[in-house]
Amino acid sequence: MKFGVVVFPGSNCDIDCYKVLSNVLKKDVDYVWHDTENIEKYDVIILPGGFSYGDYLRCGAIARFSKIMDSVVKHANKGKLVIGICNGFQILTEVGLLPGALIRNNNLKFICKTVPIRVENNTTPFTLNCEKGQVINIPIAHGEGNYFIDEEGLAQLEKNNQIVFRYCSEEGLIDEKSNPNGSVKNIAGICNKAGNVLGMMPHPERASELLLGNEDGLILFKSIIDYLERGHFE
Amino acid sequence: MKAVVYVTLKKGISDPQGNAVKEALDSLGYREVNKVRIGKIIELELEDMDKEEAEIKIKEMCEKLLANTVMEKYSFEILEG
Amino acid sequence: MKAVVYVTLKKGISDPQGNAVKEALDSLGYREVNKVRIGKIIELELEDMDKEEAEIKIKEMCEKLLANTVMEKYSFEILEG
Amino acid sequence: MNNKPWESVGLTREEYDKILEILGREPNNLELNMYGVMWSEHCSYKNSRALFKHFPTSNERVLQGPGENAGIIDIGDNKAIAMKIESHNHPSAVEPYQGAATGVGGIIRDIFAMGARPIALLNSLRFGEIEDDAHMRYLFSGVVSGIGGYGNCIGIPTVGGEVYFNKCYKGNPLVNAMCIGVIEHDKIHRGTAAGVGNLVMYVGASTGRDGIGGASFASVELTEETAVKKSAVQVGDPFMEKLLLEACLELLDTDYVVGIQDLGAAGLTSACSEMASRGNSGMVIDVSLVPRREEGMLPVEVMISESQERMLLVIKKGAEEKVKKIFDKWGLHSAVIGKVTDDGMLTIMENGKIVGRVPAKSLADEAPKYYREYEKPEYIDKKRALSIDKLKEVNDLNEVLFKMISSTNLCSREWVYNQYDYQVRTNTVITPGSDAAVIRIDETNKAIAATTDCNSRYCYLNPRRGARIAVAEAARNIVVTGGKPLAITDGLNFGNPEKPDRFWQFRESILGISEACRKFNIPVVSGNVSFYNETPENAIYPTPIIGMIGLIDDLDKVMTMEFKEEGDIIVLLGS
Ligand SMILES: Nc1ncnc2c1ncn2[C@@H]1O[C@H](COP(=O)(O)OP(=O)(O)O)[C@@H](O)[C@H]1O
Repeated sequence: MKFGVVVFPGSNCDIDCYKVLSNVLKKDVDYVWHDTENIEKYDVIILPGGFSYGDYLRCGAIARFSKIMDSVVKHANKGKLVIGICNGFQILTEVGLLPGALIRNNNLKFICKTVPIRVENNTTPFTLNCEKGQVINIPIAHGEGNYFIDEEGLAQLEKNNQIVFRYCSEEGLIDEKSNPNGSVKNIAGICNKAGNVLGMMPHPERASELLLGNEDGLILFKSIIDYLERGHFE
Repeated sequence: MKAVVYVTLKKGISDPQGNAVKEALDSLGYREVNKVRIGKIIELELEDMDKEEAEIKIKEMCEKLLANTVMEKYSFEILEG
Repeated sequence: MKAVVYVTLKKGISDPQGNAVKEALDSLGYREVNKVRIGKIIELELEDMDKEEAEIKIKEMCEKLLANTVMEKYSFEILEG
Repeated sequence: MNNKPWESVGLTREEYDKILEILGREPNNLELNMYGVMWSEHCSYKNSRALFKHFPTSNERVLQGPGENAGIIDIGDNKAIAMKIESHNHPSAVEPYQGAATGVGGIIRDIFAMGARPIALLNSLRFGEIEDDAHMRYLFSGVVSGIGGYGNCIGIPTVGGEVYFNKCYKGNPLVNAMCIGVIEHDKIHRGTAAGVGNLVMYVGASTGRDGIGGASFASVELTEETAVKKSAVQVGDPFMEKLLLEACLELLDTDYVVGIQDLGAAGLTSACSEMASRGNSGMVIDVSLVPRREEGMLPVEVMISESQERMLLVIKKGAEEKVKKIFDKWGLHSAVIGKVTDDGMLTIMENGKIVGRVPAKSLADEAPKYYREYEKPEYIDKKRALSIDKLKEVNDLNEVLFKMISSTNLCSREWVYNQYDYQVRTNTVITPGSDAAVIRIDETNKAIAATTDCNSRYCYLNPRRGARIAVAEAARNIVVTGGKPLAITDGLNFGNPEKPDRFWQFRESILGISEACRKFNIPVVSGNVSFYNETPENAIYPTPIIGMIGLIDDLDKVMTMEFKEEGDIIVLLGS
């Protein structure tokens, strides 16, 4: 089982993902430079958070043209796993692996804080250890995490069970008050139709050590590991 | 030659930045402003080429990179000279 | 009535965003682009008023809020109707 | 040239005479401008240097004291911490977002120029009252987004700081940024030019006309007139800086580099002369080889431009291709622009023709040093005459409590620090909102506590005691996290030093810091002075900001402030 964390110019959370996988979970993980074309040896590709290419123009708009992205698209189309966190999510929407777009937070400010999110779909490889409806606390840190999709697109997402996480209250209520950034329907993370590509704004890698306050995020990484070890769902 | 590309949010997409500017104008006493929308203006300096060719190229650049047509629309002008 | 304000960086002020887009266009093969500068376009919807009055008001808004003239310059157009 | 050439570059007649003496001739325009920027208060510390001797600057842990890009202090395990604070007050007053952002950018470069990886940022901010002042709110929110904008993008957590509001900062907000980096003992680099024939290399962003005169802008009072001196305001490019940071650290892992320095205040003039001066060498550079972004720039413009995100390197002869390869990998421009000589001169050429030539040391080290007059201000005795007995007894303590906790100076700072990414790189053990931030040091079981503190009202009423209190407060904030205070970097923000009452405040504050530091055995390893923080109406309160770090030897010993369990005993310590 091998993880690849892609490093774009301007990636910041590459090292954070790497540390969780190698130091905390003792897994085999590499940094993969953005101009790499052959990524066949990886089971999971992680597009980490940060500000690829400065996030100039639009977040992820320039990174999606990196050499590696063609291979990431192929990797995804083969059914292998891709997870985009924060900036990685933005890149996945720009490259078209996930629908919708991420726009400026509705309060126009960068927001860094830990928020509760509710697991809406526990049948993806990324969430199979979660209960449906489970609330986990995961930090967000973004200026442009306001998920937008038109009504038709939203209907598709709902129909195909593609909404994986939504911002909620501590008790798990989905309401306006617990929506930190204005996302449509409190959406915090979605997957593609096939379920093998996940994009999420919250940072599970920041919630993976008790020393740093919280390890709710580990459940995602452990789900992936269990999924790969078994090769299928239970 | 020069070209100017205008990228603005599609109708119906909320524009928090525009709203914030409207509020600010309001509090400065400019009550006569009803709505504000904010977009981008991208000025390109290009090698001289045929105008039609330029149009094709710039349209391509917009579709590929300069605008995200999920939420933005674009238009452009080519200024010769 | 409507007005459109264009706010761009003054000459000589570096434009990291424009540079990044230029590099990106380059690597997409658009070598014919020599320079990119990015600014803002601000669309205002206003109560109808005298054009001259509108000009004075908009100029004021630009000076006070819409542009920081330390590093930006502005221009605007008033579109009647 | 006009008949008072010194005026155009902000020097005095006497200073000009000194230049004549050094050169034995009239300086040309380029040379005169180089002296003008290097001998400005901002670069030369001509009004403050004489007092620095009071600071304790060494102990068994200090690996680098004041005088370099940053101070360095040992934390064991072959690791050390680089730290420095820097002000960006005037630029932030005219363009809050970019002013603050470029301030953060500058201090980060100071840290990685030593070879250290920046691991945390802090900041200390002062504004006028914001309740009824839209402009002040604009400055405040612009500065906060600017600090966040730069730090978040470059991926260095902003873990702490302070914000206070007082009308004395109305015309003169303070924006001080502090950066902490971690470095291995054998990887420490310095800004020095040595080895005749070694090459001078320029890397990073290209040079433009922006930022010309920044150093002198920081060395005058802020008036309507200076506010429009727009060239001193620039747009920061955190993305470029991130690339520069990664590329420089990769390069500093090799043995190609002899010296490295960021291009900050006074740009190439300062970096070239300081590096040559520290290396007891000389340097010749050709301005036509410097990457530019504007056409028709004169040698003088290239030499004093303060364009952001640039570094100067001295590398071993023959290594240029290998060095270039590293920068190419990160998509950065690099160019050999000159070489090291042994003649002690800084020689500037344009297309191979000499256009300026002055002793490097005269620019970097031989600026005049002033012992300013000082005199206790009149207000002090008046203010101190206040008698506590005359104050009205309050009846409703609840009301007072609510009033206090809802005041801008005591309310929660969440609005500020939630805009800063304080967790990136997953080492922030104690996040903002506590007394001091705590950052884990990778590959060790240790952590660093960090804080900035200063109560300028105390300093206004009694600068010496106020400064001591600031040091003590910082030390307490470190101690309560489980840390042992290690070192400070001081950000000294004052009014016009040429006025004796202001200089008295400055001198007293330095003495106060020094006394407290000696008492606690905490050395001052770096710092910054910002004078002329005044408008025609008023000067700021003396504001000597103390940035302090402490060491926590064992991660298990980190302590947080909240009450833990019902039944725990509460003890009040101290008097
Ligand atoms: N108040 C101070 N206390 C101690 N050292 C100081 C103080 N002010 C400046 N220094 C030291 O003087 C040197 C020059 O500072 P400065 O000009 O701010 O650095 P830079 O070259 O990065 O702008 C630095 O080494 C700095 O640490």
